[in-house]
Amino acid sequence: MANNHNSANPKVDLTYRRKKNAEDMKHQIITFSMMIFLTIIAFIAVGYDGIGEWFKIPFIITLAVIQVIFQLYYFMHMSHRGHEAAALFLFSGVGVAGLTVLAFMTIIWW
Amino acid sequence: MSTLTQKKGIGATIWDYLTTVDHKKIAILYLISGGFFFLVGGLEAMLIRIQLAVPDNDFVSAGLYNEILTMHGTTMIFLAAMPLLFALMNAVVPLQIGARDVAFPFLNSLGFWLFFFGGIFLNLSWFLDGAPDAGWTSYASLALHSPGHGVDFYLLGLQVSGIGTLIAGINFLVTIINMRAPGMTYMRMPLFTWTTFVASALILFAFPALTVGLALLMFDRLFDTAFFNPALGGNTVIWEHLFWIFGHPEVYILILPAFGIFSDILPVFARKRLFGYSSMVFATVLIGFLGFMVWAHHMFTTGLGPIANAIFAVATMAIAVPTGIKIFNWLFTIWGGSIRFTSPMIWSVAFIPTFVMGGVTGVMLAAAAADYQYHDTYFVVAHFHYVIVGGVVFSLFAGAIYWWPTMFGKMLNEKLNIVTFILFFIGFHLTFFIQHFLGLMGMPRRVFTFLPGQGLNVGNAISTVGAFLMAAATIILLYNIVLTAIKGKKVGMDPWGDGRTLEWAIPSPPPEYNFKQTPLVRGLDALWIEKMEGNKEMTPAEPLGDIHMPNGSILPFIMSFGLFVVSFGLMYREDYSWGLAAIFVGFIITLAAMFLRSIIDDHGYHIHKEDLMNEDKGGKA
Amino acid sequence: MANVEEKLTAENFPASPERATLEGKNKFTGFWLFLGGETVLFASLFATFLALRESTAGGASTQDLFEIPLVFVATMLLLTSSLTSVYAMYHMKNFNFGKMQLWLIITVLLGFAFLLLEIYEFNHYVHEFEFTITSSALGSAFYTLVGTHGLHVAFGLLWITTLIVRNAKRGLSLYNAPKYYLASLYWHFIDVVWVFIFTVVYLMGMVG
Amino acid sequence: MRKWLTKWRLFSLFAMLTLVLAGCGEPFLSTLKPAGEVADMQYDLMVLSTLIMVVVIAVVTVIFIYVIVKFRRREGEENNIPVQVEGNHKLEIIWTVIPILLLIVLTVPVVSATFKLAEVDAIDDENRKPEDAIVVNVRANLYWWEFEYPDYGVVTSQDLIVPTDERVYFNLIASDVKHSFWIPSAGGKMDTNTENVNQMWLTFDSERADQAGEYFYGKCAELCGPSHGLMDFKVKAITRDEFDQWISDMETAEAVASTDLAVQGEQLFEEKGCIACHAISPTDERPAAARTAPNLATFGERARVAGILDHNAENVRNWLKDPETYKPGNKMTNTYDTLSDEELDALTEYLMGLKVSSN
Ligand code: HEA
Ligand code: HEA
Ligand code: HEC
Ligand code: CUA
Ligand SMILES: [Cu+2]
Repeated sequence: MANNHNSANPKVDLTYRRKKNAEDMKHQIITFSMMIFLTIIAFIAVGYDGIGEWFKIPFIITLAVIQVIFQLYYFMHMSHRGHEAAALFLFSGVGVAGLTVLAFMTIIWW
Repeated sequence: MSTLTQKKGIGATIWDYLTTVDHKKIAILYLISGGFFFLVGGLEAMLIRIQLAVPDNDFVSAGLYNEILTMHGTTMIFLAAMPLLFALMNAVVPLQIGARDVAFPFLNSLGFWLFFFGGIFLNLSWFLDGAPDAGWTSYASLALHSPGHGVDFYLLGLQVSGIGTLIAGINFLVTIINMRAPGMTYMRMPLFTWTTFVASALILFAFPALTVGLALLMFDRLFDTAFFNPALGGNTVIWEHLFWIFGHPEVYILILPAFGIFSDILPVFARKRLFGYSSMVFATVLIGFLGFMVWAHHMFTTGLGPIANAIFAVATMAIAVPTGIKIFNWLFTIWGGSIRFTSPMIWSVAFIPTFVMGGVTGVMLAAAAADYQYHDTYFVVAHFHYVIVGGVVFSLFAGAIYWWPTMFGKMLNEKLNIVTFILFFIGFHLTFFIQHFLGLMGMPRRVFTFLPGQGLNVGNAISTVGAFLMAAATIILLYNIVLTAIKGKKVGMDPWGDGRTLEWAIPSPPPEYNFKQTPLVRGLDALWIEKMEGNKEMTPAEPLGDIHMPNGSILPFIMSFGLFVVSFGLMYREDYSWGLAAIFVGFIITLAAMFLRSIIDDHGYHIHKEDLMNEDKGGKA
Repeated sequence: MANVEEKLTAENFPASPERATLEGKNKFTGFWLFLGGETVLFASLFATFLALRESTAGGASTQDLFEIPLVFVATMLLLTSSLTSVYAMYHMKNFNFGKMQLWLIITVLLGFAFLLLEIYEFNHYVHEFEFTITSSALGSAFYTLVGTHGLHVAFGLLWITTLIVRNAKRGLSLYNAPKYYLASLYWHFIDVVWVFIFTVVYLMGMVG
Repeated sequence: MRKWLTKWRLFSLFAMLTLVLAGCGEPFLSTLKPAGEVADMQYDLMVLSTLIMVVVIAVVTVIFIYVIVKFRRREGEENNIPVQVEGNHKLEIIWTVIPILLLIVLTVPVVSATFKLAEVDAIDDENRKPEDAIVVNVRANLYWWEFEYPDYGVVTSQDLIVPTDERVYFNLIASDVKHSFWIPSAGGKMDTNTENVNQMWLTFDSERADQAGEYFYGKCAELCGPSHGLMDFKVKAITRDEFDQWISDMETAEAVASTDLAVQGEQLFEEKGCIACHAISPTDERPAAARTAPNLATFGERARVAGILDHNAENVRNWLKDPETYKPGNKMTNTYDTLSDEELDALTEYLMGLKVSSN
């Protein structure tokens, strides 16, 4: 069924791919530093007494969401080809998840 | 490798089924166990109806009634309706998309055995500590209050079988995403495949909520946590939400495949393609999508407040629109057709008005302010039996008869089928139509008896009579099955004559590899297209070659058995000294089987080209 | 697949080895779907926690319990382990089995450290604050949510370790490449969940 | 086959009509005999939605019958291949839009009624006067109901007494497991949760209350254990004047045993420990958690014994002798020593004499 060999000329293919992988890896490291950075900001925001709760909570949640998008798209390669089904189902899951959390935060109040 | 034709000893056959990973055999396993549980659930329904035949009856005691009622609902939904649908899905979906098997044959078997052991575990409660008695919804306050181990059986049994269901759902999804034959685009898939796809997606997103709910309730009961204990800040409404976040999609998990079955049968016997194919697909997806936003319509009286109630009321009603689209598409499918009233077709057409009656009462229930009156009355009971029996059970009858040749290579007796239909259809309406009025007249559901002098006697008596007709119908069906097994004639390819989809393009029952050569699909109703062009069979998409087959394995059985043991251990942890040991032993059994599975390489085997050629006329190269 | 058994070299090793065979592709798709389901599972636990986060029944509250340093260290450990598993996959794509194994071992060690820290933390709460899974609804929700994540970590460690040991002698193939890849996806997913745990449970819990 | 189908449809329509004509249930129990503003509102919604649904069913059925009659395969048509129609946009739009319109017709009154039925602000209004807006605290227990009138410090159980022609507000809670408070003819229904107070209101129309007879029936509508089906209560709707009178009787009531046998019963009531659970004064001031059994102050005037048995000495006796037979799983069984026949007689006499009404 599926054919495993990608190109007629494996040698050229190899050097090209190596280079591409290395470049990818560079992005990954940048992503990682961003994630660490966001995490530190979130922790600082919470530790710092000057700002109110109304700001802190939405702020750290936004940071978390950004960080998770990094994880999904870079670490888990969701931006790559062949991830259509993956994305569809993951985001459907996120949709149900969001609805659940929203409901539990709004209509269970007592 | 033509094992099918070989005669085998009974031991070998049993071993074969215990270890099989073949979707067609797993389908049969699902059919047998689902059918068995349907009889059990039906028997429980009969006990319910006998008890309620007359006021102040003491045929069963109050406590026992609650057990029967709970087990009836739970068994029917989780152990009968869903597995029976899985039976048809397993038997048909891989064939309909031109695949040799499902994506994960091993997991397919695991899913079945988990369901099976979960179901057995749940039903063993009858013989051990008494069955669960808090209703199939097992609302937390009552479930925590319920003495004995009944509710624990419910929690653990459903947990185990729920994992099996989740696995089955993922398996179908991947099968449909990755294993379609060349040319089988999404918009050429038969509707049964489509609805299986969407229902499986619903399983994927709904069952985790149930898993969590069951786990929390189990922790509360077995480990004294405080999720639902108001004294420690717990909140039972959380259970209601979790249950219904699962529970509402669940009813669409049941009805969507049923819709798919009818959508496949109607065109065949009307000899006309499905009207509005793309809007059918669209409606299916939309129903699935909306299905996640309406769960609180089961909680209108919980006190969520008017804003929540209004939102959920409107969202719920919206589902009538895509469902209506389907209804009218079906009507216009047979409009202008050439209808042959075979028994699958009779079930299918009878479904249309019946389901509409059930659906519209659903919309009435969705009217929040009016639901304050309907809720927890027999009006609701009537509603959901109209949609479940009139929709799902009708579809199971229709589908089972229709695909009986695919599964067993024989046709059920048509005359008897029709007798079954008549009895069941009359019995069904007799039983449940009157229940609308009982509900409106003030009869709450889940009551073990009612008092005379409240105007409820006649209705209940009629309802009971109807149930007996359904039982008679079921018994005739059983007789028919036995008769067919003994005397039925073998059939060949396309036994209904007007088959349109790929399962009819191969022999019935199909060989273990399904398609000797993967077919090339050129449009919707692939076989019909070929027929219309005068071709006898599908054009192959590949040359004849070796076919890769997965090996059978006993490990799924062992893994599931391990969890079965764990369940006993968890439950009896504090009652018996062996309880703790059972937890460990069970886990070790399961983990060891998982470990073996992951370290033993299983590359499967091949059926060689030469053997395929020898089998009969041989394929085209 | 006939060519699974073929001798593999860096040259003929495919660009996406995890999806090169039909089995691999199925596993890949199936696993992502599974993660979609896991999302809902964790969402239900998160939602329950959020609904019960003030139900202390007079016992310790989140503000009493949580401390920034501990959570911060745990977070760093887990985030870093995510990066190391990315490294492992990088080497897999380059058909460098040895380095892949090495980075995975580092991942496991980091994950293990995280787990130890969590055990210490739970132990601390139980003994210092008498905050247990049965002491209040908050306790039940907290331990169940964070504990479920912890169990995922533990299972992930077991899984990756098994892979490392099982394949140590025979090297990378198209048969085990998908397995490695899925394990790393799983590991990232655990990290994703943790990001929400440290934000929603710990940081929000400290804010009040 | 087909002929038979149409016949069946006719039959069911007919059956439906007969049922409707036969009067739908009893006026004291049926939602189809509404007896107050709330029930009216809900009944109107029921009628409106039923009408819409009947239209939908009719349309589908007409098309359905036409199709299966007209397009059945006749003899000689075995090789007929009908035109393979793909679809029809116009038709599809029609059957998308018309249901949407029908639903809008339904949604508007539903939403407005939903909000109207949630108008319970009066309960917590600081300026509320009990004369205009009476509040009843309903506490549901396995398997009995307690009704507390917080404005008057009066407690009763099993029989709910309400004034007619005005809004009666309810605070609802359960003390053990979830129950649901439902008076079908007056309107329904609200769950009594274990963790929070739910609120609702009802009205009872004086004229229709008279037609219904002495009482409306109330039911528990949430599975709560073996005797869920027996967790009935009665609602007595009386005029405002009568109600005020009743309240003042309750406020001043004192249990007096009049006959010798009753005095004996009174003693037994203490000796046997009944008093530990059952209060006999309507002004029971213990906290709710201590009130573990129905208040018996008005027992002699009840409509039923334990909510279900006809109210007579024989049944009281039976109940005391063996409550389990009548209400399986109830919380009174086995909480006191077996009673001899004489003791039963005395207790019965005493209990039947517990009355508050001045007339
Ligand atoms: C297969 C199962 C199934 C299906 C398909 C449905 C379908 C629907 N259900 Fe049902 N339902 C159940 C199974 C099912 N239900 C069960 C088991 C319960 C009880 C659970 C328990 O408490 O134990 C329940 C309970 C239930 C309730 C809660 C009642 C209560 O407890 O108070 C509600 C309330 O909104 C509801 C609504 C609906 C609606 C709006 C639909 C819609 O999907 C129906 C849509 C279909 C149509 C409307 C007909 C066709 C449409 C047309 C011909 C177009 C024109 C129509 C209009 C304009 C109206 N259902
Ligand atoms: C798939 C779902 C499904 C199906 C098919 C059915 C089928 C039937 N149901 Fe049930 N039902 C539920 C799901 C289902 N039900 C649920 C979810 C509840 C709610 C539970 C709860 O409140 O918690 C419920 C509740 C329920 C009630 C309400 C009980 C109450 O509230 O107190 C009643 C009462 O009439 C009833 C009746 C019936 C009847 C007569 C059938 C009939 O159609 C059954 C027909 C089948 C048979 C009659 C089989 C005959 C079997 C034999 C003849 C045995 C032969 C034996 C051997 C050979 C071993 N059901
Ligand atoms: C543990 C507490 C308890 C004790 C002790 C107890 N009862 Fe009860 N009693 C109850 C409860 C609870 C009910 C309500 C039962 C039900 O309807 O489910 C009840 C119901 C009754 C009723 C019917 C009430 C009604 O409103 O119709 C009577 C009469 C009664 N008890 C009398 C007695 C007598 C007499 C005794 C002593 C011999 C007694 N009880 C001892 C708890 C108790
Ligand atoms: Cu109380 Cu049912
Ligand atoms: Cu629903």
